Amino acid sequence: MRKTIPIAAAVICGIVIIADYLVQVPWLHTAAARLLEGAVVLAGFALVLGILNLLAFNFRHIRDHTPGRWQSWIILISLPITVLIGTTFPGSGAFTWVYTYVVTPLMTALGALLLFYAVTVAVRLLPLRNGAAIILFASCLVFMILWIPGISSVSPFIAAVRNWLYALPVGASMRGLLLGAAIGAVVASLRILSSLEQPYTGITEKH
Amino acid sequence: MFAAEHIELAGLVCALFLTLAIFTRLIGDNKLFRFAQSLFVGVTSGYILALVLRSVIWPRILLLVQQPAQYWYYGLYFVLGLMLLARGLRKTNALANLPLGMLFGIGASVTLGGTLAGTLIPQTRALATPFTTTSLNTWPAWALLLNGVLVLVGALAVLGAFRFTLPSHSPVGFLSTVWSWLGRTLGRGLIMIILGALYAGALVSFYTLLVGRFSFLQQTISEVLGRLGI
Amino acid sequence: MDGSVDIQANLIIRDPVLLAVFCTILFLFVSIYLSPRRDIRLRPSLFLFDIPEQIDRSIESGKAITLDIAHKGLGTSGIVGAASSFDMLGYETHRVSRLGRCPSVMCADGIVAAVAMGALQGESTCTKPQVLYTGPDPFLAAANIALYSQINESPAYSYGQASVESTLLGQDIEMPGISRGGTIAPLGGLLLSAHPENAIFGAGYYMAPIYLNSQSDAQPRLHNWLCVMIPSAFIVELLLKLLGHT
Amino acid sequence: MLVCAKCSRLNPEGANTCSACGASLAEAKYRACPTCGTINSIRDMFCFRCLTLLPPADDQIDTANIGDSAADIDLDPLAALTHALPEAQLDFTVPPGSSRPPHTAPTGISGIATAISQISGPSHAQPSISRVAKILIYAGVILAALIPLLAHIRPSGATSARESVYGLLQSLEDIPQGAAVLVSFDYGPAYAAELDSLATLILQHLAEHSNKVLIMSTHPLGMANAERLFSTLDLPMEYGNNYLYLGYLPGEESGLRLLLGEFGSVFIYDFFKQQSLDTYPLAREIESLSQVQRVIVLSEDAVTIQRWIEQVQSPTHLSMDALVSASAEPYLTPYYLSRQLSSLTGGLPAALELQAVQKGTGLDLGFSLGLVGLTLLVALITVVTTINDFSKRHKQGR
Repeated sequence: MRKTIPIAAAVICGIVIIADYLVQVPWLHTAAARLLEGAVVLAGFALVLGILNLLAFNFRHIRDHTPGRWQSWIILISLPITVLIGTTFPGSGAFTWVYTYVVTPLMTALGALLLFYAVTVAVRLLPLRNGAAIILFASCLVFMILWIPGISSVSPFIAAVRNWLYALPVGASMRGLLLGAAIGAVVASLRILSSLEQPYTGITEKH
Repeated sequence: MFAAEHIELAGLVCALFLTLAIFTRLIGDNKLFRFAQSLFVGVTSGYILALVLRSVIWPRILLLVQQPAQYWYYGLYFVLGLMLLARGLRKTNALANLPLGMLFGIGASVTLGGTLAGTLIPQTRALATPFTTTSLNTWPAWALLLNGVLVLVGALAVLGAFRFTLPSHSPVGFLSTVWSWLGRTLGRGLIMIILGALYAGALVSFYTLLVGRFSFLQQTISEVLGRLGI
Repeated sequence: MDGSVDIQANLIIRDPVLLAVFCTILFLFVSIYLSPRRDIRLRPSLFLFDIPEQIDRSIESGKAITLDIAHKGLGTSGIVGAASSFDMLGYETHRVSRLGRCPSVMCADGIVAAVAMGALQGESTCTKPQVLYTGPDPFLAAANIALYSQINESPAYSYGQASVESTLLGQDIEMPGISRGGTIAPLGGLLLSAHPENAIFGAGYYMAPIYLNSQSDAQPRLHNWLCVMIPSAFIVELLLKLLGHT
Repeated sequence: MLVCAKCSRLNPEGANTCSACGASLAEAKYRACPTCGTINSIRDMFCFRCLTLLPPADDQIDTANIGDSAADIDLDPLAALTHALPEAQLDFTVPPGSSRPPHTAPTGISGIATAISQISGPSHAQPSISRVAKILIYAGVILAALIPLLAHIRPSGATSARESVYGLLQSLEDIPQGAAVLVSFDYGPAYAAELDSLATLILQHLAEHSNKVLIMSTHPLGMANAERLFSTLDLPMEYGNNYLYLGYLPGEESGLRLLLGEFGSVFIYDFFKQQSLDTYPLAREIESLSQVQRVIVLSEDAVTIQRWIEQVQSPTHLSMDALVSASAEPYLTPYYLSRQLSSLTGGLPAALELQAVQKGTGLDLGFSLGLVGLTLLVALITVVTTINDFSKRHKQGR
């Protein structure tokens, strides 16, 4: 029972929705829409579960007197306060204030830091003895030049080169990559739908 | 009570402080950065949770309470949602299998349908487009044809680079060997070219973010100083 | 919507091509999985062949074993991609639990986190749930992973879908031995440059489990068949279009 | 130092059997770098981390490991870049009795080349040199990012833009006057610097053509972003009549698939005032995606656009414009080439060119100069590191 019902649920839900992709039947469409809405609501609950997990994780750190637990205190204090502001005064200025002056600067600054690391990793990748890294960096430099705003004004030739590069080497190989990934996704989905793979019932494979 | 402009000034100072705190990471790991990081995790998780509670769960609770006959299925979702939350405790662990099974079935079928209809079929069909279109643009017919052949070969070569079995010794084995060889040579080279293009794009993207932050710092510092009358 | 309407009259095929392709794939899937086992020689992959060894060595060196599974997200998008991570998780849990330890798992997706929790709670040796939810945004995940590594012992080995943002930031935090499989593709370049040791992406991500569990030879066979279908479909499409035009 | 394949102990070069378990070392696949102790593949010539030349592998070991299967192992699409193995970063405990050789100074050609090449090495190995290189790179990046703030050069004359900009303009012109447009703000505040300018240009265009704009987001922070952007713009639009915040749509793929139904059942309340959607004239007029003429998605990552194409564009065949971060543009090119996207525009460079083209003026070259600076920096790193690499190889050859 512990396994049968969830597997049945997965297979039935899967068949209803995939059938809705293929054929148009009103009652099937309604059923699929109900299921999808259920998935949206459950995704919300999954977030709640995740946040509870995060709180428990940090709570454990404080209880266990782990070094660096002051960071857990900050999370444990700031998280409920933000939730409280957001749920009790949803349209208020306070919630907007939190977004504008706390969330935005922190996130944007973290984003801006990435450039430093992204440039630094170039150093690490280069000293590989094969030609692959050389191709990668040559291509990177060419594309960076093509990104410069107004570069097309310099010569119509550059605009033509840019179009060609995007249409052929990038377009073609990206298409190959996308097709490969799509095949992988199709095979993996079919395995889940046919219940060959059922991670939701707990660990199944013993090695 | 504080005046609105004081609150805004406090916000600007706070934003300035937090931005600089994050940037101290460049010098090295330090307490200020860790403080900012913890605050980021706390506040952003809280923000997203509040948003989900407010815009996904709460409206549906209201509908269920107001019109239970019409929206009975929301009740079902909430029961399933609570079962999902049971995953947090070891004893009630198995209850979550049902909603998870449902989610996996839905997720896999949505991915399957979407990938087939949106990527696999249209992208494969697009491989044939250059061979059958004559009035695409100003290109001459032979160039269009050559372009089509090159795109086809390129795409198949990259696909060949992702083969996971060794060619067998069957009659089709020869074709398979050729394909693998194409993947190993041309395919890998093309992968490196797109990785270079993606890397360049990411550098440009992150560069924009950094420039944006610098101009924010410039504007905010001058504004804060201006308001304080310095 | 009236449930009593005549189904026959209302049944409309949305897209004949989609239906035909789906039926072909389904036929291939069923016939391959029902056919007898065959010997499949897998292509040697340094990264994938080494996973068991990596795990053993991490345990020997006394480091925590950490899996970082699922990309950012608040929904069902990560599920199919994460399915391959679950095989890795099952494998690792089993291997580690022989030594009385428990792997740590980080997830950026609540649904995936719930599955991982169940998986770890099912193992008798895992006393505490070792799953950390890292939040639905890549930056949030990055900050969370960083905090985790600062508070806890540093993770030694990680596998899964990762966003470039969290990979780059994670790299700066100098997590020893962090090594990740790529996402389905985005920004593979950066991922690769951050962790050139063993980035896998594209189709490779979905194929990783077969290197751990050789029970199923059908998955690579189906994969190959679908690969072959693409040039075949191209030829069919070309013929149809040419015939239609002339 | 050879790593025993059986018990992972380190054994001196040239040993035939493992000193701990007695297994044959001909099976060994890895060895430790004499300088920094990093574990490298036995086939590597240089240490992955510190670039020290590794002692030549014993012939016997070479054949045993490479042999016929060498070509097969290289079949991995990324094997070319994956010489260094994951163990490289694990802290291998050196068995008692075999001590790590003393640290030897690197013998690079020039100071800076060595410094830069050493940057990724373990910080405890050469902290001072590594720091110098890091400081140089960071200083270069900061300098490049300051150029746009300091330099403002605007040449006279019209600018010519990349093709994608003209494509976007054409695509926008094709939207009928007064038609309904769904705009999705799928980016968080982190990417606001990049996508806000494009979003502003789009919204201004839609306001000028009196289009009806429905705004939604599949990113948790996207709606707040849209609200902030609207508050800074002074658009002649009235909430509820000309534009409406539908709200945040979770569930990603499932959510987008759900969008094919009626808006009212997906977004129960609007985001701004938390009122039922029926209370707004715009929502009563446009109830579902079938009444929308155009979908414009602004996204920070490529996968979101891919999802939109798969779940929304392919069943409805709606025209869809993608405005993405620069990092996502190459990834989405196939969709543009296959006409699944009406237009594909990436990053701030495109936004700057679009602005210049619309106004018919010259382009502010500050950002261009900064990007030139960054390109030069990357090129410099590439050249210096490659020269250093080659010189080491040359020395080894001698």
